[in-house]
Amino acid sequence: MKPKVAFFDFTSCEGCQLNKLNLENDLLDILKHVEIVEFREAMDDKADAYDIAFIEGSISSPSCVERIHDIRRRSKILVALGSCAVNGGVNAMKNLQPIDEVRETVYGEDKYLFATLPAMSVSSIVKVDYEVRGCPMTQQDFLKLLVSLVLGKQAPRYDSPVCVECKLSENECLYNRGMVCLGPITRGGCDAICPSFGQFCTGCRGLLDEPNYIGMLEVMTNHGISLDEAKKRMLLFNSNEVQL
Amino acid sequence: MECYSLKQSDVPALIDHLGAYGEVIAPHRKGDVSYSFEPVKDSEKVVLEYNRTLLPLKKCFLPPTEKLMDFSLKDMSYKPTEVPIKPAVYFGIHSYEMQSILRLDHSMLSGKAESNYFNRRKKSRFIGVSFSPDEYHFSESVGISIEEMEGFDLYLNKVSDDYQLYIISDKGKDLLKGFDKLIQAEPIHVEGREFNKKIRYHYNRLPRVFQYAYHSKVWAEVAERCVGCGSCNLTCPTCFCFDVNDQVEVTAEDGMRRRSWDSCMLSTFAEVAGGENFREHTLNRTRHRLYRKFKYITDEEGLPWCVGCGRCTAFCPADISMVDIINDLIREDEKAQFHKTVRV
Amino acid sequence: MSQDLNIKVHHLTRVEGHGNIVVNMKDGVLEKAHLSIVEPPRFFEAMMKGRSFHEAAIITSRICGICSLGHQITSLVATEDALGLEISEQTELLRKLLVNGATLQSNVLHAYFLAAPDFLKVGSVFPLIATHKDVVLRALRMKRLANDIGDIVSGRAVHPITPVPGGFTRIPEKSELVELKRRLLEEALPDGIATIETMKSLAGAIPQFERETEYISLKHPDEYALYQGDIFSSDSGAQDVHNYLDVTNEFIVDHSTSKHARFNRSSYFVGALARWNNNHTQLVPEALEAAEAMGLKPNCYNPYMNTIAQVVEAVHVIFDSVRIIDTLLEKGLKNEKPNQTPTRYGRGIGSNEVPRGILFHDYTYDKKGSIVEANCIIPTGQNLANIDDDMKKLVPEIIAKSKEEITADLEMLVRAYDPCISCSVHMLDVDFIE
Amino acid sequence: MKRLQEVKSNEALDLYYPTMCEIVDAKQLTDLEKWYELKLPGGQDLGHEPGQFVEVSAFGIGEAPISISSSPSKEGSFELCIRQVGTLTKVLKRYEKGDTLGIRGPFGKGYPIEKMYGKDILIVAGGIGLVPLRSLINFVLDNRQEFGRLIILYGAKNPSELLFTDELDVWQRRDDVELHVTVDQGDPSWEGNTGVITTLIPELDLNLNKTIAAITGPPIMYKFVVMSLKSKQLPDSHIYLSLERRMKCGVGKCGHCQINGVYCCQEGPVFNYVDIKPLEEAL
Ligand SMILES: Cc1cc2nc3c(=O)[nH]c(=O)nc-3n(C[C@H](O)[C@H](O)[C@H](O)COP(=O)(O)OP(=O)(O)OC[C@H]3O[C@@H](n4cnc5c(N)ncnc54)[C@H](O)[C@@H]3O)c2cc1C
Ligand code: SF4
Ligand code: SF4
Ligand code: SF4
Repeated sequence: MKPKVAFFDFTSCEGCQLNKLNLENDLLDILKHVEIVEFREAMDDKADAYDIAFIEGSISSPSCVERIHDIRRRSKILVALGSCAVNGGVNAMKNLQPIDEVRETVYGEDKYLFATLPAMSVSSIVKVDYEVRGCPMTQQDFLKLLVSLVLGKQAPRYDSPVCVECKLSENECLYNRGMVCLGPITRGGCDAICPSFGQFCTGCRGLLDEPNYIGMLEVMTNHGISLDEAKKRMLLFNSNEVQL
Repeated sequence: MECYSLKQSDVPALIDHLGAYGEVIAPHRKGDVSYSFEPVKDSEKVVLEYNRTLLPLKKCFLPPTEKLMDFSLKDMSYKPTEVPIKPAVYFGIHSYEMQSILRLDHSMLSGKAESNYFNRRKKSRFIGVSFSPDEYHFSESVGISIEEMEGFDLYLNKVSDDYQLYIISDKGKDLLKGFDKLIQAEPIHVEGREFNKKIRYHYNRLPRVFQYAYHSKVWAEVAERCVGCGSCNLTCPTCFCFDVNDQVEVTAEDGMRRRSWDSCMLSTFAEVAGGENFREHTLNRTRHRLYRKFKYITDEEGLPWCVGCGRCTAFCPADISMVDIINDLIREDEKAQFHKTVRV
Repeated sequence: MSQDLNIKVHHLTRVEGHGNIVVNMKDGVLEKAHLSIVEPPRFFEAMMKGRSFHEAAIITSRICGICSLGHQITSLVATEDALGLEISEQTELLRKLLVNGATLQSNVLHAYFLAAPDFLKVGSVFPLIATHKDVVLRALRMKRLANDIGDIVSGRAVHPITPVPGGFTRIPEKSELVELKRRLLEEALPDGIATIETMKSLAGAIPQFERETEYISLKHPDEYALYQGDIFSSDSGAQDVHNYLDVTNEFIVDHSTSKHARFNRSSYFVGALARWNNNHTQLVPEALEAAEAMGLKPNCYNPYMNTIAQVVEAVHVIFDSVRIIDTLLEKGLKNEKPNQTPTRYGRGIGSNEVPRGILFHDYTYDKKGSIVEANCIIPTGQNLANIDDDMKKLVPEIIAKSKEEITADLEMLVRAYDPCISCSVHMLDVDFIE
Repeated sequence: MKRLQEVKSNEALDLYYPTMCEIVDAKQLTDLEKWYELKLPGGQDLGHEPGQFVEVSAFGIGEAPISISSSPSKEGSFELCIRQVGTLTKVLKRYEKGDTLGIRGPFGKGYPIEKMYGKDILIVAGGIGLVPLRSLINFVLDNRQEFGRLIILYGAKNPSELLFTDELDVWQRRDDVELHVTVDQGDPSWEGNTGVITTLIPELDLNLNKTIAAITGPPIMYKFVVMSLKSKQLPDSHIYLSLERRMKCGVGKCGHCQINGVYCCQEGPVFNYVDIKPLEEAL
């Protein structure tokens, strides 16, 4: 029996969903191993129970909370896909400001009309079995996890910084180019794609288990940005994670 | 030693000539301010005046990632990756880089010799080139001069605008057969290539410093600034630790086993099942890194396992300097000695 | 047919984001017919406050993964306008190539994966793998190539990496562009032609429904406008993009978490069909032929034909991309660094045609290069009022059909607009009627 | 320093290729541990010493160092016992009789059998530490007259985690084996000792000159056991320990198993206590 797989989206940009539809070369191979029973963005069908549920997006409203509990109850394995689901991602930036202020910026006088929750990771509400990190999640990571699950293998947690893959690709370090990069404290696994394309790492895959915040801030400020700006950069994708 | 003069403008011709022996690998520009060793496609593009490449020459013999085998999950069989023995010329190599290869030879060939490394190394020829030390080079402090020729087959010494070419081995001589742009010359000593960065002690004295440095507070100071990115190990020419991983294709039928460079500066490096981590803190890891360079292997082989290329310092985002750490340890050691003497 | 009708499609499938269709008819009188957007709000404007110009496009690209390139490029244009950053001709050409790639990918995705199942009356593209394997494979191939344009030129098709204020962090290699061109000509072109055939065969399934409305898009003097131009309304002509607020006039409705827009009438249309109606004369001849073959004529008032207009554009961008690559190669690729030295600080507007229609980004920067105020107006938001108006006209016309058929027609109508709901809820949250 | 020129072509080895071995028997011992009997192609002997290990590999999953649990005196096959803790080991749970596993090795240095002949052997096994020690125990039992007393201290967290219970029964009944079993926490049916393994040591009556101790267990056990033995005045040089480290190659290249300057897979995993005492990272 092929495992029944479902995809669900919460508060997100749906880029991770699209990235799955963008697996053009592998899509047909994937369908040999799994049966997709729910994928709102691509199909009408719905099912009752799932072997593997992939969750995209942050939890940011009371109805999201209900829905994720429901999905968890009906799923054997639950996987958080992409930084919104894994740690709140960019959505969590709104948590940094007092919620009233956020609402005022957007709604002006009508701010009290609307209910909203902080943007939370899936794991802060229900148990998450596996994570696929990144904004967007990378297709290779997704496939790797899927194949692991098909093989019954427990995918180990990756805890090496982006710099590792950056070095293995023999990139010129952006710090040597006078740029500021979050690679040293960001959990790798993306093949350092941003530095490889000349752009700084924004920290989209979340931070290492034990990042050296102070050391990192010192590095960043030594390379020409203000402490304030350095903190903001760190928070971009990791507002829920950074402990300063 | 035979010595010839070679015009700067004839260097590309020499490179082309060497191509007859095998693939030529030489320094090229890479990025805005960096260099890397690349196979030569156009000999005009080779850069002989460079400070250091991003990755060391090691990458040619112990590649950053390397496929060890293909396997099939259908019948649990595998096919080893063949590493052919291919002739190759490594051109424009600095003395410390050559020394690092000799050390790597020891690491990969002593005990049980590894065939993958051996095959890649078997038919390699090395052509050295002199360099002007920048603010990071300190190879003199670890006993390697600019003109150290051990390991090279030929050596190019930059003399004003042109080069002097030394024939160091018979293999080197063979490489030059049929190359007619050389003129017999007298060796000239080149003045003024000074190292700016120096370890305060002769390297012979360092193992003793390290003997008492295990509990130094210098490690904690370094650990405070170190962001643990692993760049120092991953660019080091004498580091050789690796990790092995299996990758399975989407078909879930075939896959491959790969190894890739690892770094003892990474938090999971010494973790075992059950979560016990034998080097849990950055402090333990930094210390291990330096002990690997100046104590553990050094005690056995009598040589520092650091060649002073300066990569770990130049490529450290936190500007942590190998030489500064050692000089701090020395200073601390001196202080301890002083106190001991005073007390007596 | 009864005089009472109650339709509620909860979490409409095969669109990006969450939306519900609500139709309510009592005693033959239509009480409600609208698309309500129920996606939770995301507060992008608030998040942008205080962020540096280096980060603006990184953040706004996350408004929507489907339109990430469109948001990113539009954001860059707004930032450059605000900070007075000049960009090179090469940068502009590379951006246009990227916009073409994104248009191709999005239009192909919509036509084959989201709309085609409607024409064939199946629930998703997956059953089509068994029945129409070659068609699915072709769609995948076209999408792959479109995405490869993004991967090669911008590092990654979803949330592109290299486009930054003032230029690119990496310029593609000549060989990469040569290869792209080869694939455009040898793969995309035949596939594009085959797509026209497929769509022709499905055209019978397109409902005959017309409602003339106001069509708004960009217009460029020299080319079919996708990257920059003036705002053009089929009712009132051209406007500078800096006056965009006079055009969009956003307003709040009680049934949607997204704002609606109107200009000269109660609603207007943006997207491929608007671009076709306003700018079709600037399409390449091959695209015009394709339009004719599929029965798309100038000044088409059938919103269902938006899907066909998208296919016509797909053909256009294949040819236009080849032209851009030729120009780039002819001029020789230069290893330019992005120009990131501001010459002024203040307000800037960016506007581009993204697959779903005209998009505006509006930023104000302080002297440190940080954002003080931001506003984004998204195509789907602009289309919502028009969709509601369409429904109001459509429901009485098809009231004789069964409830299931009516629901199907309505779903298909909404999908024809290719709505991107993730985008449209970038800011507003209103309670809606369940 | 070893030079390239000193290495002959036939000395350069394919170090990383496993030999495929058939599982001829397998049995789940406890919830977590599974026992396997494997056969090399053609029924060759593995040729190991007690205390040595092999690298076990399952394609697609990875490799892990695993001690050989059977005695070298057993011919035609060898045995492993594996606790399911991570990526590879959890998948191995599904491997059954008839499946194949890749094996490299044997690697490392085992117990110094030469030095043990004629001596009293004190085995201290904590949890899964019994796995490598079982090889030594069975070797001693197979050559019983060559050795003095055989004292086995074995501790587990609770009775359900005790390994090789059949063999424990046999050992218990033999009068040439002194077996003491303890569990950290008993259950209602448990009649034996409770308490950590070190509680068994003070009561031992050892002939200090003649006793050699072999200890294997979880990392934290070593310090306490060594302390107890030392307080009994057992000389350091009579104590052998087997240390666990992460290992990726087993042949002294990958660097993961280094304990200060010492490669655990080369000099160990069995060490004389004297040799590791000065190593700060050892215990
Ligand atoms: C010489 C020697 C002999 C041995 N003999 C035996 C034996 O006979 N029997 C036996 O059962 N074992 C034995 N071991 C231990 C065995 O090698 C390990 O249990 C095995 O390597 C685990 O491999 P794995 O792939 O299952 O675990 P892995 O998944 O590789 O786990 C290894 C490491 O990763 C960490 N890790 C795993 N998952 C996570 C996660 N989600 N988050 C964070 N960290 C994680 C673990 O904590 C551990 O540190 C021996 C070890 C050595 C060195
Ligand atoms: S560019 Fe960034 S990721 Fe790469 S080495 Fe430098 S700091 Fe690390
Ligand atoms: S380099 Fe950084 S920002 Fe880029 S994908 Fe990797 S983790 Fe994300
Ligand atoms: S330790 Fe640093 S200076 Fe020494 S060889 Fe390694 S990278 Fe070069």
